[in-house]
Amino acid sequence: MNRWLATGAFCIAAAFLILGAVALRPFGQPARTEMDDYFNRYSQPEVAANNAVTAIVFDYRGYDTLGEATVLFTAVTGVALILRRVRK
Amino acid sequence: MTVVVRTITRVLLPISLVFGGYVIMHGHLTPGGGFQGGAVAASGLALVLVAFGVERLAGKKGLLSVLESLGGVAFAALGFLGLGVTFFANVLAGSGGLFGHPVPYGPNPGDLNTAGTLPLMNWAVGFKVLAGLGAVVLLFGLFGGEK
Amino acid sequence: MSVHAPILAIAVPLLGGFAAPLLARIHRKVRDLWVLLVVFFSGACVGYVAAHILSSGIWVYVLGARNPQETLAPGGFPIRIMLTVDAMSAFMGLIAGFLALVAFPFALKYIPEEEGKTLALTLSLLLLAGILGLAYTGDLFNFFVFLEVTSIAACGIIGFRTWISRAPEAAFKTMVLFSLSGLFFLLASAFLYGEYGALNLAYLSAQIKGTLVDKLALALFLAGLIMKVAAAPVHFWAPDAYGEAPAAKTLLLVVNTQVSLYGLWRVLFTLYGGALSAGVGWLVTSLGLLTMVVAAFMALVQVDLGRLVAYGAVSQIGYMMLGVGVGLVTLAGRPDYGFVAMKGGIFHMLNDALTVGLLFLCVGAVEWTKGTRDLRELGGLGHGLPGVALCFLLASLALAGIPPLNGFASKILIYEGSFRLSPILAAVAVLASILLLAVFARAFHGAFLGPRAEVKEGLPWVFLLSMGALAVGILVLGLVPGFFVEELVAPAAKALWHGRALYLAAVLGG
Amino acid sequence: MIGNLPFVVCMILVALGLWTLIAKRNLVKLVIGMSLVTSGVNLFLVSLGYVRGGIPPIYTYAPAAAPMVLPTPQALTLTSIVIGVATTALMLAFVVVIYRHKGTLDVRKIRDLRG
Repeated sequence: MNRWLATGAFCIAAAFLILGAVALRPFGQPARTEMDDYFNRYSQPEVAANNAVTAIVFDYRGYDTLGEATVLFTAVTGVALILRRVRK
Repeated sequence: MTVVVRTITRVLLPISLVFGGYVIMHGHLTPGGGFQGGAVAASGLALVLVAFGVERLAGKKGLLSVLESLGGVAFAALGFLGLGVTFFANVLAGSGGLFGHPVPYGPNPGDLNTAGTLPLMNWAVGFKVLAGLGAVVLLFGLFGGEK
Repeated sequence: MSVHAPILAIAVPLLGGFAAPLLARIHRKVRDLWVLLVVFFSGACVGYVAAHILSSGIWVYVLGARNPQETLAPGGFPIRIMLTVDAMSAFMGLIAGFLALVAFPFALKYIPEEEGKTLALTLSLLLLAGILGLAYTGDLFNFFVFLEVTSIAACGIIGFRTWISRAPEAAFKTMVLFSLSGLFFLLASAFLYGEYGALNLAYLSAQIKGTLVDKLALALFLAGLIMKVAAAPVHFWAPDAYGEAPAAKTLLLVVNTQVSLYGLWRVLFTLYGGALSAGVGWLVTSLGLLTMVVAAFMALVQVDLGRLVAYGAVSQIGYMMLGVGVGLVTLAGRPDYGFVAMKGGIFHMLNDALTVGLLFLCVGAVEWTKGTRDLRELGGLGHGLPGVALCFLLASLALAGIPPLNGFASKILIYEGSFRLSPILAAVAVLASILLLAVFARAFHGAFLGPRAEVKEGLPWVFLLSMGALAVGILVLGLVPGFFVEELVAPAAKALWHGRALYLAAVLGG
Repeated sequence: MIGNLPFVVCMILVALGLWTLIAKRNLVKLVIGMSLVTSGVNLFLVSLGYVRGGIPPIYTYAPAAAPMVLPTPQALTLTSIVIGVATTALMLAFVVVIYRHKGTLDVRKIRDLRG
């Protein structure tokens, strides 16, 4: 019973996802690119970086990267916590 | 592990570390950056772990943890550096000093001394990722070995 | 420095978390002092931000720009990540800040040094930073990143007692659901990015028209966030998680659920506020009803005090969803009773944080003295621990919604609003409350009444201080609710209910 | 439809991962399913940035006058990959500890908790 319920939910979810992929704008032709065009155009004058991706990662969206570094740090702390030796 | 693996590890370890350093150093000029370079260098550590056993690196756990914390603190501190303007503002870019050269617009050969705080952040993140991934692999290895 | 208050509230705990393992190498006292300093500083920033916003409106802070208020690039679109703090975010931040101030001193005494205190404190600081980051951010991808920070930190804390086999199991279960929720959120943001080429919440909100892709993204947002808030069909991780985590840290887990709920409101009201059908409101409302009823019935059969309180906590999520869900159903017409229900649901977030927090601290104190939480073994603790017993009684009554306490103040608003929409909603909510009263009467009787039991002497005074702070909060909110509803809750509810245009204007100008 | 084939493939990958989560009873396989979902989402994210005939958004020795692909999805994908690694590491740590306690990886045999 549970199994059939899960299978049904899965089929609906998969159908929705594929429907969404089909309904999205065509591959290789982004509809709206003003933000990305800005990054490609101004990463050299504003950040003085040849690599626009690095300019985004560390400057325009540097705060995200701080969060990402935090995630990695948290995970390592978590692994150290889970795999620590406790005398009990 | 056999002598073949050990010998090849001896050859590959410096190569992976140097290549990781290269990827980190040129993060603002070529594909790559702190995360990618750190992961490349950490693969060298994992290789050592496989070839020589966990015991060889067991004493380095504290060092890796300190290195990781330092990397994190350095990265956050570079963010705080921008507080005169806003958090995470790139105050060094185009300032003329350290990493402060301007670049011309359009394709160019690249100049290491550009991009302001980006190269510094790349290094901080690179060390952090190297230490973090190394510590994870080491912790898993140590946990299996203590039975 | 005060211009940077919102980011400092988030960045200082992050830095604190990075530095805590280093400082622990110098000396434990240095680490403890550092943790307290960081939490107090962050709490002060949160308070300052809230005071500023309540007096002068939405606070936008653009990260990395030449000027913190420069939201748009030439061309009229946002490019950088920005914090957009309105009254609702500030309210959420206040809850998190207050509970952190209570939980950290408690945790410093509660967690034994040899069990990995440094790691636990580090994770807690990062969890606090993640919660504040979620509350303040105005960017979808940034929201995802901080969602993952809270997920991973929370699961680390849940798996803290690795020597009990239940803890890693609970943590694994929670981790699967949390990661899935994060991935759904990311997928939804990716769809919106693919359609509109932007990630800023306000900018996207102005673009969303309700196309097929928008609706799919909404479904994914809903699925992801409902998993994270422990609503009914996917609530089963929460009792395990709350039950297995160390009691002092459970407070932060409760706030973590609430901030995910806040994320749900943010997505529904602000992001999709212009193109939302009443069906979504009915979905949230019915899930809320289901949650409160299922959790109350499950609480009835628990024998573990921690799990019992955990089910009580889950049922309270149902009340919040009911209150705000009524607001969502009536969003098109915006009648008065919808706003009353909204106020009730949002006020209940604060009340739930206080009451459930106090209950978990009591459970922690009981476990600290007796070493067990099994109701079949406990009993008669009221003689030895009168303070704890009093706090537990107070919090139980507040949770069940008994008149002079804070739970009643918010539940009456929820009943009033939902009754006007449909009497059945209010009836079910009252029924669940009565059930909860029975549950907690049994728990109080089982743990604290009966013949005098031996207790370990020397309950640290910090425990009683933390519990006292929450108890005073419960009493004050219960006796003079009017002041808080008008000054804190009403602006927060209004920010969701009417504030979408203001939110958009603060970022996009005009 | 056929133009959007890359998106559809990513979604199929996500669906396969979800199916693994539903159908499998082995903890490590659950982690693998999670990784599959992560990979699917990451691929979808990075494929959003493709522009027909585009070159990488890097100016060092770039060929002149070619369109560059969108850089933002690449930056987002980088972040999300690292998050995926972190999640996987933590989940595997839980699996290791559970195995030490129970001596099995079968979900049906380790259920102490019923919620």
